[in-house]
Amino acid sequence: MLPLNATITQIIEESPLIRTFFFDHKFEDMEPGQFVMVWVRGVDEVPMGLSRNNSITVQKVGEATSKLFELKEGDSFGLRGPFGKGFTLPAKGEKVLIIAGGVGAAPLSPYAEAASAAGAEVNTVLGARSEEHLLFEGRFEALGNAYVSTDDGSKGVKGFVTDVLKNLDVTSYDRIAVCGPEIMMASVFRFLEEREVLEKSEFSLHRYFKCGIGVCGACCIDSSGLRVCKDGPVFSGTQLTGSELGKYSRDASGRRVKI
Amino acid sequence: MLPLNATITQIIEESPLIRTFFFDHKFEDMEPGQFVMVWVRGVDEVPMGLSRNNSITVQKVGEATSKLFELKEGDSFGLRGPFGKGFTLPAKGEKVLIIAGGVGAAPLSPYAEAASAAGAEVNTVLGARSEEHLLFEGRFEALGNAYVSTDDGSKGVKGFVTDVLKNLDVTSYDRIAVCGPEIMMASVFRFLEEREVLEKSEFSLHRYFKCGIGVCGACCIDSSGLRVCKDGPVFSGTQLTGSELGKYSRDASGRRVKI
Amino acid sequence: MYTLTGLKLKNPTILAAGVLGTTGASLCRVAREGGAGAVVTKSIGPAPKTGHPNPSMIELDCGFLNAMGLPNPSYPGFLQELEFAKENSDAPVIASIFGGTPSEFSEVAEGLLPAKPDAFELNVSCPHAEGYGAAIGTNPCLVEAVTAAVKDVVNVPVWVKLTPNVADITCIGNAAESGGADAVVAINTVKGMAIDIESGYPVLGNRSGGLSGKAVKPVAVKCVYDLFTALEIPVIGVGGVSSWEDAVEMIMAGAAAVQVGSAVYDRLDIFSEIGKEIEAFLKRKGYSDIKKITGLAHEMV
Amino acid sequence: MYTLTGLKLKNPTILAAGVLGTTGASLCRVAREGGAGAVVTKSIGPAPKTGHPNPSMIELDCGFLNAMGLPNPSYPGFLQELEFAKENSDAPVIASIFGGTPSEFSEVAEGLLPAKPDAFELNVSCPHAEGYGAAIGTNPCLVEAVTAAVKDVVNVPVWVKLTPNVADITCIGNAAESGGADAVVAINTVKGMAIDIESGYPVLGNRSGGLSGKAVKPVAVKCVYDLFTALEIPVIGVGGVSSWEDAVEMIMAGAAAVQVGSAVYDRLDIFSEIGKEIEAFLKRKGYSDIKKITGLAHEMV
Repeated sequence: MLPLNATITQIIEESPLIRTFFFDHKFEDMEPGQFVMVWVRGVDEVPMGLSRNNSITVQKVGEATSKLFELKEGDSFGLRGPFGKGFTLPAKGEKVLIIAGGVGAAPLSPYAEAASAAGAEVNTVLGARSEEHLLFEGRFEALGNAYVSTDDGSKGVKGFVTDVLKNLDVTSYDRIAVCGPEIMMASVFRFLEEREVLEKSEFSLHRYFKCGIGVCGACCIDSSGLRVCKDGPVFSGTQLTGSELGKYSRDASGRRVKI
Repeated sequence: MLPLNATITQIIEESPLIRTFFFDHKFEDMEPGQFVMVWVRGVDEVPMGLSRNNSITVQKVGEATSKLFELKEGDSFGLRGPFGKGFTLPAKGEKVLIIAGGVGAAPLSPYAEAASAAGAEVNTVLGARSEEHLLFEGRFEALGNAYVSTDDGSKGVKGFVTDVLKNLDVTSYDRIAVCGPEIMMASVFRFLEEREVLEKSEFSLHRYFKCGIGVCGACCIDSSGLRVCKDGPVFSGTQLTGSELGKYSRDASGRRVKI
Repeated sequence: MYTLTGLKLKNPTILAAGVLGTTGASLCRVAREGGAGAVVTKSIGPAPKTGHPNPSMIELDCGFLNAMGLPNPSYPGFLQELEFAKENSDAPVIASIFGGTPSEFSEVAEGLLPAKPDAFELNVSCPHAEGYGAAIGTNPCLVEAVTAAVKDVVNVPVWVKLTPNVADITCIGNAAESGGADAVVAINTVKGMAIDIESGYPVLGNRSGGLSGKAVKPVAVKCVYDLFTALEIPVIGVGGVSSWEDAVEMIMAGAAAVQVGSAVYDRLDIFSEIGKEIEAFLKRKGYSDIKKITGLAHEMV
Repeated sequence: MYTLTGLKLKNPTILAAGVLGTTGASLCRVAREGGAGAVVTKSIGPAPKTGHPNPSMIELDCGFLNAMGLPNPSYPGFLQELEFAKENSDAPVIASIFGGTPSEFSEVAEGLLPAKPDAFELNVSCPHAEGYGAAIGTNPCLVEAVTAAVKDVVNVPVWVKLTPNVADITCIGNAAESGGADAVVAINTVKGMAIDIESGYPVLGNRSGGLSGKAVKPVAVKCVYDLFTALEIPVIGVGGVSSWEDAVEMIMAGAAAVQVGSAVYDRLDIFSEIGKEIEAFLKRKGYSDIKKITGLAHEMV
């Protein structure tokens, strides 16, 4: 499919480095956790998790996102997707734990809402470097308990999300959904592995995407060879056992780069 | 569409020069009067009116049909279609006159049957050079009156179909469907024109086809520019008023050839 | 009204050569009922040709494959068709011609002049006719010579239709321009083939032929884009245009007008529809004129 | 078991270069889960390249358009991937390589030899990489020189992948054969482009790229057919193969085996499916061996 033309209808400044861009198209059939390829014309096309069926929530990290931050309401970008496999929805009555770090809250917020709508109990562990960087705290709080951690202690537990997890009974949850910086996800992975609840967990990975549609192979992870853009971006914890998660990723040329 | 592979299931010798080839595919949605492109592999591909939804009835006239006559049950040919516009089906209770000359009875026989099944009264004028060349007399007789003419008088009226028509009240019919050699159709056309019933009539034309699918334009008739393969092969009498019918056609190179 | 090499067109859509162009009546029908801004005839040569055996055109999953084999009644045989078209068409009629040598080209052009075609289109690009078409159109020297030869004998615009079956189409486009062409038309069909796996026979009577339709649109857009950069003369875009969006894409690549061929398979009035929808698009986007989007893709960097 | 230039393949399907070939693990997955008879790596060059900006691949109505830009970690960076593939794949692993000169080609080939690839495939056909790929592959002298240079330094089979973006692909195929190629692979992508009409921007980051998928199958079949006639060495068919019927068509045109690329988009196990269905087809039609249908279309006249 050629990129559709998405016109920005509203921009919300979520935190100093994070903005939500609402656009004039609703992906009614999106699975929470799926991503879109956002084409900032003349610059680059980058993958972004959908933060709602009509919004992306973006952290300014490079050339394409910087250019995106220059756009105003009424401006447009190209959009392809949704692509990939999202988080598995819980059954009614199940207990779901969301573990979100930084902008990782973006794809998890529609998942939390969909899980709650499906009749699951939703609790969230939300981490960020400081209070002002916490993303979508209100959306998670509206659904159930939201435990907060900040690196600097400006809100909630001082430390990392794992410092919150220590005080929760993670074995009591039916599903655990994780998204955040890779170092954070790697430590959550180890934590859940120790608690022997990996099989209940799902992680949303980031890797460098070229084609975004499962053909080129640039985003394959070791040692399964699974494609993050098509077989993921959401993988079960067991799929990631012994994987490159937290160890290395590959850059645009395919060279391994330590995490 | 690529040609489908049609295997001959039965061959019936209808007359010294005409054979029916049944094949192992039913065109359930065919309109009577539509044609198929019959690909005699390694030789040529020629248009043939469907004589049933699973048969073609072929007169040996050239290289492709001669080669077709060499095929036996179990052999196969390629088949594309059905293409074009067929005869208009009558409403229940309408009176239909079929005027068929020679192998022109082939596309008219399923039309007669469909018209009868639709609840119309079906009468037929069937002409041929002699009794042994009469095609599908039984099929027409089974539906209603079948008036026969033969050039040599070996059966029915000695003369042409117009000699039968003279004795019929053509104005009493709601629909008149005509197919046969062009000279015969031209004289029927003039006859019906004189009787002022052209608007009730439809004629199935033959022209040299190249593409068979309405693109190349080789089969366009003057002066409407209508394509025999796509806008036809069945045309209403009024569409043919002032046309090249009975005057000339074009050969494979596009040169006009007198009828 | 659009002006293209001096011709006045009611919209920027043109019937492509070899499509519904065998008879004068058919050309008129495309201009009137179809609403084409101009029509191009079947390619006419020096002598009658019956073309290749059938199947001569088949529909594929994506597009069409054809090998007609330049059937034509020769220029003397076609004169009456061209005259009919000229007398009855409300749109310019362009005569497509072919030959095996520069002198054959000029012979055919001169032979058709009595019927007063509005322009000539030189077929140096048909991919499946021994000694004609692409046999000439892959050789820049021959393309220049053929163009110059026709320019010498006619005083109407001369368009040259190019084949994409070359390593660099701009080199052939430059040759046409050097020969005096008033426009180039890109692209003719892409060499292709299909095989009937039940029998092993190639499906086309000529075994192989040329690919057209949706499949070749990206190829055509690229050729038009490159030619727009390389040439001064207008580029007429053709290849897989079957919607107004396709036409706009071709124009943004650099096409001054588009030709429509295989897409008449779906409907004849595609010409008027494209013309109307281009106008609506220009209006919606606030472009005052089609020229504002011609070659636009070159400016977007 | 099929034998192809001395390699043993469990079926005649091969993963095409540039598809799922960036990592050793991915190559193994295609061989095991996908069931490919052999796998070809991403094209590897002398120095790391990040490739073109995105979008680098888009799906069209018919097929795909891509311009990756030969991203690769260079041969030293790729050695560990190739080693992993060789150690863990149950199918032959062919290293696709590129360079700007014959000596770059042999440098890369030699650099990868420690990982013991089963064969090399020379990419002289990528249509959108300045100075590489088709920049070489449209010139018969360069193709012969590059092939000979690699043959000089390796003792495994060398395949040469050809571009269709030439006037006559057999002339390039002959050059590869003269240079000592053990097989040719046809075709790489066809030059193409798409424009976003809302903005006027070319969609690909590189502006233009190469067309693959269903759209190009008839082009590939024609190239394979012509190469089969012109060459003594095997022709490996690639371009738009997305079903067993496509594979059989390619084989009847003359392909000794087929490569599958874009079609992994639909499903990974297309390789085992094609392999299985070809066997079923041969059985149904009473052919004792795939060789009985290889080039069959040439005999049907």
